[in-house]
Amino acid sequence: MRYLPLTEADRQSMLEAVRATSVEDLFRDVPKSARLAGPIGGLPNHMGELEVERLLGSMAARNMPAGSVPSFLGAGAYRHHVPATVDHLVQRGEFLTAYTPYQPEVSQGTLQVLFEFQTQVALLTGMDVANASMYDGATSCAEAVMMANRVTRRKKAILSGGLHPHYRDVTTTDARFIGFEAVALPAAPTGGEDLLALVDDKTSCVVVQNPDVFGHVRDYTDLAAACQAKGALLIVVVTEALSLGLLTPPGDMGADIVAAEGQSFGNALNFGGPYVGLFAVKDKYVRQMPGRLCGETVDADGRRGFVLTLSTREQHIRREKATSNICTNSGLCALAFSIHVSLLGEAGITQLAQLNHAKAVQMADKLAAVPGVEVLNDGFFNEFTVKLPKPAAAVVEELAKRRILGGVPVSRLYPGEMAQGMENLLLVAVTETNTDADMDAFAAALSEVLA
Amino acid sequence: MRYLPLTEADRQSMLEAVRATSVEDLFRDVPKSARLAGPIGGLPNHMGELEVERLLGSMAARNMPAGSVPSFLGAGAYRHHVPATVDHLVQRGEFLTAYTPYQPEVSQGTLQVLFEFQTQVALLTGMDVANASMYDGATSCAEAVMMANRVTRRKKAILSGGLHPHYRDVTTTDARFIGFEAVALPAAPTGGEDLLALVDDKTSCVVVQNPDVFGHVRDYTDLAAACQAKGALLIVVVTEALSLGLLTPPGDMGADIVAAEGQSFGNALNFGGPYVGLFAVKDKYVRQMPGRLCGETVDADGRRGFVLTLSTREQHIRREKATSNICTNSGLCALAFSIHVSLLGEAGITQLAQLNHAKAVQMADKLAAVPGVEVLNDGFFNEFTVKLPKPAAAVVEELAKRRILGGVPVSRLYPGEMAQGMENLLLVAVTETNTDADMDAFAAALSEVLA
Amino acid sequence: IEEPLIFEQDSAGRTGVDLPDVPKVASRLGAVKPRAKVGLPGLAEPQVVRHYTRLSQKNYAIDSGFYPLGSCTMKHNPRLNEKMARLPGFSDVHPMQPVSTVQGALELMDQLAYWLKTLTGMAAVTLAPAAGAHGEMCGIMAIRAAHEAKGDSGRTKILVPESAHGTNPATAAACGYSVDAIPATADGRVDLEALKAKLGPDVAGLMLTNPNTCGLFERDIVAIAEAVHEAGGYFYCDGANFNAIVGRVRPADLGIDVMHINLHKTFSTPHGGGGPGSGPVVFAESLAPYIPVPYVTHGKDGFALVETAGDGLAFGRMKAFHGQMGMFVRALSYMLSHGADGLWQASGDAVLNANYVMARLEDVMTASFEGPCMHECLFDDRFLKGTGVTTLDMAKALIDEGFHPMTMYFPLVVHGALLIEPTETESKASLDQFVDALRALAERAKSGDVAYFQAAPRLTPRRRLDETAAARKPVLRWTPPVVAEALAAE
Amino acid sequence: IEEPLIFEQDSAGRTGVDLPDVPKVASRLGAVKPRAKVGLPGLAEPQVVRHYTRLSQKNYAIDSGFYPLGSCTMKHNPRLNEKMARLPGFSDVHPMQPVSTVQGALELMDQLAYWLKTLTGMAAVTLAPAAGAHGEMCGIMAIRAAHEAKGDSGRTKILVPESAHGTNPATAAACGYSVDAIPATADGRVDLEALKAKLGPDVAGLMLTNPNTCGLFERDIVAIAEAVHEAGGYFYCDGANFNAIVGRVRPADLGIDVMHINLHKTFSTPHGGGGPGSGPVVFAESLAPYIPVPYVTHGKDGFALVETAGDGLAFGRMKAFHGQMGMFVRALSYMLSHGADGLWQASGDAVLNANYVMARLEDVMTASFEGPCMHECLFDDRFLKGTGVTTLDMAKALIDEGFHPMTMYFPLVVHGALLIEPTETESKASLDQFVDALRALAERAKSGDVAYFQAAPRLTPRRRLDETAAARKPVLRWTPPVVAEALAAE
Repeated sequence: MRYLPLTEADRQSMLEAVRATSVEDLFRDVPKSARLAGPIGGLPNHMGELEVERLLGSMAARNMPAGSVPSFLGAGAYRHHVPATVDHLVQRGEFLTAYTPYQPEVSQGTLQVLFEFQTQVALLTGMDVANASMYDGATSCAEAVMMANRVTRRKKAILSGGLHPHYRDVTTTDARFIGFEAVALPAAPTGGEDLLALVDDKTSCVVVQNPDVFGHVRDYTDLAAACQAKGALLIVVVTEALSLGLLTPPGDMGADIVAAEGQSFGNALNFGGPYVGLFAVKDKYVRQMPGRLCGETVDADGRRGFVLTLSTREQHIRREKATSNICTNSGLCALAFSIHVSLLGEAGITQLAQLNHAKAVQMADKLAAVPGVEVLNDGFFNEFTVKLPKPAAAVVEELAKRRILGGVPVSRLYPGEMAQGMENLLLVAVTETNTDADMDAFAAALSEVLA
Repeated sequence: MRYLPLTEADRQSMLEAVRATSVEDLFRDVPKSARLAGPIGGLPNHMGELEVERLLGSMAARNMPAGSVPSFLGAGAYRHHVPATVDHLVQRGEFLTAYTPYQPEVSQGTLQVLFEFQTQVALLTGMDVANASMYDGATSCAEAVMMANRVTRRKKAILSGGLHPHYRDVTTTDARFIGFEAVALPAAPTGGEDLLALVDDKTSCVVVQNPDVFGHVRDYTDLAAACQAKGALLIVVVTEALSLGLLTPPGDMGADIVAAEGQSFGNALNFGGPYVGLFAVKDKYVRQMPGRLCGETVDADGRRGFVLTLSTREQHIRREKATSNICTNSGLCALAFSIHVSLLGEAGITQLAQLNHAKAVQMADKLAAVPGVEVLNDGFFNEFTVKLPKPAAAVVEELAKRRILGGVPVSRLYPGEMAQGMENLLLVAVTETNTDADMDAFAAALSEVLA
Repeated sequence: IEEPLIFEQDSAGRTGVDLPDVPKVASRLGAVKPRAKVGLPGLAEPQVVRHYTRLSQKNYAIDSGFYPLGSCTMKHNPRLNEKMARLPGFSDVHPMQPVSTVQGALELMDQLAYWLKTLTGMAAVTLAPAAGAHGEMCGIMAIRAAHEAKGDSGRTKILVPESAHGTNPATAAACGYSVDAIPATADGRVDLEALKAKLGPDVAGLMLTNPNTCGLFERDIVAIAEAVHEAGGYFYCDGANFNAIVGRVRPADLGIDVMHINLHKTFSTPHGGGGPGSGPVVFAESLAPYIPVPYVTHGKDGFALVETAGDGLAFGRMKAFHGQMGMFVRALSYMLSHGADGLWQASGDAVLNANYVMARLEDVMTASFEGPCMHECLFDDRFLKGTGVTTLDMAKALIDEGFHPMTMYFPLVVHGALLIEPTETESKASLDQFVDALRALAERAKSGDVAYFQAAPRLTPRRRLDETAAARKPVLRWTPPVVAEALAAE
Repeated sequence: IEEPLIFEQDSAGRTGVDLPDVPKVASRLGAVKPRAKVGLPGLAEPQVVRHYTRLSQKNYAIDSGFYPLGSCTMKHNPRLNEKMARLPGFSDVHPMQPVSTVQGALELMDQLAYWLKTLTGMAAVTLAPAAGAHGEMCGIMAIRAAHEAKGDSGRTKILVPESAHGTNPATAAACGYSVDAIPATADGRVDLEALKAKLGPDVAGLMLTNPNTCGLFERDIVAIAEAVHEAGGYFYCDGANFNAIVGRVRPADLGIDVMHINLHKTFSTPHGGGGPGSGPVVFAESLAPYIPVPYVTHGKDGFALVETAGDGLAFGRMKAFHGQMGMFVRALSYMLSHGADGLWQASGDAVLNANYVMARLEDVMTASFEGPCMHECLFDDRFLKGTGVTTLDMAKALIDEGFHPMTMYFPLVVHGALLIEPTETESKASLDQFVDALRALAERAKSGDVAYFQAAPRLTPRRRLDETAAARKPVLRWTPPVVAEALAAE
C-alpha cells in the first residue's frame, strides 16, 4: 500500500514495544461481536493510481463539462475564468495540508491570507468587517438570520420572494428545527412585493437579495432605513459576488448583514460545492457574528502578526453557549477567492464586471429577437429571466441534446406546485467565458427548438 | 499587462532618477535605422488568459492524445503512467523557478536532488558514477562518443545497426562538424552483425544498444571485454530506462559508458521533448565526463552539504578547453525522473518492469495469431518488431483512422532508401498503460486492416 | 524579508489579469448606479505569485512535517485525489445542469454512498452536510424529526459526555435541546450507571464520540446503546475518530443510530487551513427515513436527484445544491486506492502507531489512562508538576524541534491534556524522531530549564503572539493609513 | 530538521506505488537473465512527498524573491504556460504518431517559428536545439556547412570577444575552430579596429553577444557586421541577452546572420534548477538553407515534417525527435500573452529597471562603464578596494538580506564583476528594497566590518560550502554505509 510507510518488520518490532501479540490484540476493548475477522466484505481490494484514474475518469466522462459547450447556467453558481495562478498556489502543500491555524507561530501564512480575505470581503460588500468564511452562501444566509435573532432578541424572519429558493429552504429548515419563524414570500419573478408591510415588533430581520434570483437589480436603501426604524435588521444576500464590482454595495444601502456566495472568484463550479460563504456585518455586531475571525496583534518581539480571535464566541470554547456550532470555514476556497481578487485588483474587477454586464445585455437582445421570447428584466447584472412560449424544462432538455446548456428553468428551482405560473420562465446567465459564437449558437438553437 | 508591475507613474519617476526623457532615450546606443518606432508589425497585440487558452486549446484539440486511444508507440519514447505526486512536486515554484545551483547555500534542495539522481542513475545502469543529466538520450550518446575519443585519443566510432537511427544521426552530425569518424552499420532487424571485426587501433569506441531499436535483448559482456582488449571503449545505449529494472545492467556487462534516455520515468511524451539524457561512466573516467556534476562536501559549520563540482571541466571555467559546450542539464526532467524512481523503489521498479514485459509477451502472442503477421524477436523487453504482409506505414495510417496508434513503422525511422527491405516492419511497444481491451482492439483492428 | 499585506503593495491601475475590451452597449442596471470604487489594491501577477508563495512558506503542513494533532487525523493527502477532483467532468459541471448531462456525477455520489454505508453497516446516508459540525446538526435534526413524527414532544434533553468535542453540546443547544453532561469513569470511559440514571422520557438522545476523545474505545458501548434505546432515545455517534476503526468495526454493529463522517479526516480530503470539510451522515434503519434533500436515486433512465422534501419524512435543504462534490471525488479516490484490504491495514497501523508512541513515552510523561489506546494517546501534565513548565510551553518548545504541537488542553477530563494522534501515514522513523524530541524536552523540563520553554518558539516566523490584546481591541481588517490615523486620533 | 537522503530512508519492500499483479506468462527475455537487484530504496508516498517538499524549501527561487542574476533573465514564469504545456493534446502526444494525428502540434511549431522570425527579421529558424549552447553549436555548424558548400576550406578561426559567455569559445572549439579573442575598448565595447585587424580569409566568423555581457549595446554593430561580411565571414550573435531588445530591434536589421534564442530566458520558460532549456536558432537568407532536420513544412494535406536531410543543404539531426515541444508551448503562450505591444513594453521596462538600479547605486558602488545600460548593469569591485571585502563576500551577505546574489566575476573584462539584471517583472518597490540592502552593505563594507561579510551567509540552510574539498576528492553518489566503510578503510 503506497500510503502506508510501516513495513512488516516495523510492525513486529513495534508490537514488541507495546507488548502486544498482534495488531488485533490492540482492538481488545472492542466487543468481540463487532470485530470483523478480516477486511470488510462487499468492497474491492486496493487499486493502483492507474486503475483509480480509469474508474473515476470513466465516471467523469459521463458528464458534460460546462466548458465543453456553450453554457448559460447561473442561479447561484457561475462559470468564470479562473487564472492558472490561483489553482497553482492553492495546491501548494503548505496551504493545502495545513490545519486550522490554532498555532499562530507556525500558521502566519494562512492567518495573513484570512486577514486579507476579511478585508477584501468588507471592501466588496461595503461593510465594516467580515468573517473568515462560511460553508456557502445559503448557510451564510441562514446564519445571518440566526444572528439577527440573537441581536434583536426576536424570532421572526421575513424572506423576500426574490431570495434564491435554496437559501430560503436552508433557512426554513433551520427555522423548523432550531425554533424560529421564517415567513417566506412567494416567488416574485417581476417584483412588486411589499416587504415592509410584514415587519412587526416580532420581526428580527428582512432578507432580500441583489440581484435577486430572477436577476433584477434593486436599491434597498429605503428598505434598510425602514427596517431599522422598526428594530429589525436588513440582511442582503448576494449570489453573484462579481456583481459587487459594478453595483452599489449592500453596505452603502445600509444593510446590517451581508450573506453572499463567493464561488465566482477563484472557485470552479464543482457540481455545487465546495463553495465559500461570505459574511459581513456592521462593526457593532462583531461579537454576535458566527464563524472564525482572524485579528491583528503583535508577537513577543513586538512584530505584527495574526491570530484567530474572539474565540469566546465559538463552540470549542463556549460549547453549548456558542454563537453557532460551526467549526470549519472554507479555508481553501477562501484562499482561492482571495488570490483571484488580488489578481483582479480594482481595475480588473471593474472591467470584468462591466464585461459580464455588457455581454449579458448583448445576449438579452439576441434572445429578445427570437420569436416568442420575452425578457422580463429592466435592470440586471449578468443574469436575467426570459419567458418562453413553452415549458422551459423541456426546452432546456432539447437544447442539451444540441450540446447547449441553455440556462436554468425556474421550475427546477421551485419544484412541484411552487412553479405554477413560472413553468415557462428560464434564467439565463452570461459571463466573460461566453463568446459571441456561443451566444449566437444559443439564440439559433433556441429559435429552432421553439419553432 | 498582467506580467508588468511598473505603472506609468513608476516609469516617470524612474526616468527622472536615471535622467532620461523617455524609455526610448535609453536605447540611444542602438543605430537609429534599427530602432522600431513602435510595437513590431505582423504580430497581434496582447491577449488575456482566456483568449490564450482558447487559441492554444484549439491547437491541442487538433492532435490525438496517445492516452485517448489504444496506443503502442515506442521507438525511444514510452507512454508510462506517471503518479500525480511527480507533477505536483515538479511544479513547486522553489524547484520550477530556481536557476542552476551556482549559489549552493540557497540551492541545497536542487543539489540534494541531483546527488540522489546521480546515485539512482548509477544504480540503475550498474555504473560507478553518473552526471546530473544531458539534453536527451541521443545527445548523451553523441557526447559519449566524443568522450571516448578524448579518453582513447582515437577518432573512430563504430555504431551498431541496432542503435536507434536518431541517435546514429546525431552522432554522425557531430562527426561531420566536429571532425571524427563514425562508422554506422546498416540496420540489423534480425541481428547478426560482427562489430568486433571492425575494431582497429584507431577505434575509440563501439556503440551498441540494449534492448536494441528492434527490441532485441543482448548480452554484451564478451563484446565489452574484447573492445577493451583492443583499447576501445564499449558504450551501451538504453532508450527504455525501465528495462533496467529487469535486465542485467550495462555496468554488469562491463560497459565503459552508458548513455540512456530517462523519459520513461516521470516524464510525459511531450511530442518528443523535453526529455532527460542519462550519462554514467566507470570511476576512472569521471574527469573526462561532460555535463554538470553534484558532489558532497561540508559547510563552514561542518555539516554535510552539496555543491556543483569538478567545474574545471566545464565551459564556464575552461572556455575553449572544456569537455563539452553544454551548460544546461535537464534539471526539471531529472527531478521528475528522480521522484518517480523514488516512488517506485526497489519493489516497484521490479514489478513495473515485469508487468511491462508480461504484457508485451501477451501482445506478441495476440499479434502472432493474426494471419500474415510474424514476430521477429526471440527475446525482448516491452517492445518487439513484427513483420506485416503489407507496408507498415500504410497500415499504421489505416489503424489511426480506426483510432488506434498501432506502433512505429520502421520506415519512419529509416527514411527513403535506408528502409529498403524493412518497409513491412512495425515496432510495437506495450506498457502498463495498455489494458487487455486495448490489446484485443489492436489485434482485431490489425486483422481487419490486413484482411 | 517581511511580507507586507496586499493592500500595502497597491499601485493604482495595475492589474494581474488582462481582459478583452468591454463591448460598447448601453448599460441596463435598472435603478442602481455603478459604484464609484471598491478600494481593492492593484498588483501584477508576479507580485501575487510571490506574495502567496512567501505566505505559504510561513505555514507548517503535513507535507513539511509530522502533525500529530489529536482528534484531527492529519494524515497524508494524496495528490491523486487532487488530480481526480480537477477532471473537467467533475470540476466543470454546473449543479443545475439537466440530470441527463451529469449521470457520471450522480454515479460518483451513489458509489460514495455505497462505500459509506458498507463501511458503517448503515441503511442510509446523506452527503449534504458541508462539515462535521454540519453533519452533527443534520443528525440531531433527524432525531428531532423522528420524535416529532412519533408525536413525542416531551424529549427536551440531549446527553453529552464531559469529554465530548465542543461541537456536540453546541449542536444540541443550537437545535433547541438542553445539554446534560455525563461524567467519566476513572478509566476514561462513560460512566454507564450515571448515564442510566439520567435516561428517561425527557431524553431525546445521546451524543457520544467513539473511540472517545481520550483515545479509548467505549467498552460498554453495546450496553450504552441498549440503555438509550430502551429509554426511547437515539444514539448519535460523533464520527470524528472513525479512523481508528474504519474497515475493522462497523458502527451499526455497536448499536449506533446515526453518525457523521469527516471526509477530511478519515478519508483524507485536505484540511486546507480550515476547510472546506464534508460531513456525510449515515443512518440506521431507525432514522433512515429522516434525511435532508437532495439525494440520488436510481431512476428508470439512470440516476435521478430528489431535490424537494415534498410530503415524505425527508426534510429540507441544509445547503445550496448537492453537497461538497469536490470532496466526494477525493474521498472516493482515497477509498478505491485503499480498498477493503488497505483500510484494514490503515486503521491497524493508525492504532499501532498511537500505542507505540504511548509506550515509548510513558516512562517520562504521564499517560492519563491505561492502554491499549486506539488511534491517539492521551497524556496529562502531572509529569510537569513542579517544573513551572506548562502544557502550552511544551507544545511551543516542540515547534522549535520541527514538529507541529499535539492537541493541548483537550479533552477537558484530564488536567493539561496532551493528545497525540500520529495516523497511519507516519513512518516508524518519523515517530522515533518525534518521541526522541519529546523525551528530551520532558527531561529538560524536569531539569528546571523553565526559561527555555517560556521563550519558545524561537525559530518561527513569529514568536508567541499576544492573543489577549487581539481579542480586547479586535483589528479584523486592514484600514487605509489615513483612515487608521484618523481613527487612532479619535 | 535535517532531511536525510532517500537512500537513508530505505525500508525493504516498501513502495510508493501500487501496481496490478503481473500476468503469469513465461518470460521471453532472450539471452539475458533478470537482474537480481537494483539497490533502490523503498519509500511510501507520504515520505516521498515530504522529502521533496522539504528539499524544495531549501531553494531560493523567483517565486520566493528577487533573483537579479545577470545574463540569466530570471523573470516571472507564468503558470498559464505550465497549464498550456500540460494540455493532453500537447503533453500526451508521441513524437512518432502519424502526422495526420498531430496537425495541431505541427501548427504550434509553425506558429512559434513565425513569431521568432518576425521578432528577429530573419528568414529561417530551426527549433531543434535543446538549449542555448546547443543552439550555438547549431549556428556554428551552419557556418561551417556554408563555407564547405562554397568549397572554402581555409577558414579555421572564429573570433570571440573577451567578454563572451564561456559557451562561445567552447562551442567554436568543439566544432574544430581555433578561437581568437578580441579585446574590449575602454567603454566596454568590441574594439572595431582590433577586430578588423584580425579579419581575413582564415576567419570563418565572429561570435558576439549583443547587448554584450557588460550590459551595453554594441554601438558599432552595423560596421562590425559589414567588416565581417566583407572578409567573407559570418556573424553569429549570442542571443542570451535578447530580452533587452525583443520587440524593439530586429537582429536582422543589425546585419546578424545567425542567432540562437533562449526560450528559457527571453520567453520565460522556467529555468527549473538548470534546465531543460530550448535554443531555437534564426538564420538570415545567407545561412537559411543550412539548417538541421527535422523541420515543419506546409504540405498539401496540412502540415508535414521533414525528417531527413537527404541531398539538400540541410544537415542531420541534433537530437532525437523534434525539439523541446513542452518549451515551445510555454514560449508561444508567453508571446501571445504579451503580443507586439506587451513585448515593446517588456523590453522597455527591462531596460528602465536596469538603468534605475544603476542610477541608484552608482554613488556607493563603482559602475564599470557609462550608461545607459541595457537590461543589466555592471559594477566592479573598485568600491571595495582596501575594505578586505570581496565581490563573493558581498554576494553572500546579500543572501542574508533575502535576495539571490547577482552574477559574480563575470564578465571577465572588469575586476570582481557584479552583474545585475532585474528584468521587467520586478516592481519598483522590489528594486528599491534591493538597492537599499545593497547600499547598506556597501556602507558596511566601507566601515570595515569584514568579519560580518566573511561569515555570511548566516541565515541559510547551509553556510559557505567547501567547494575545494568537493573537487579534490569527489563524492558523486551515495554509497551504502558498509561499502563506504570498507572504502574508507582501504
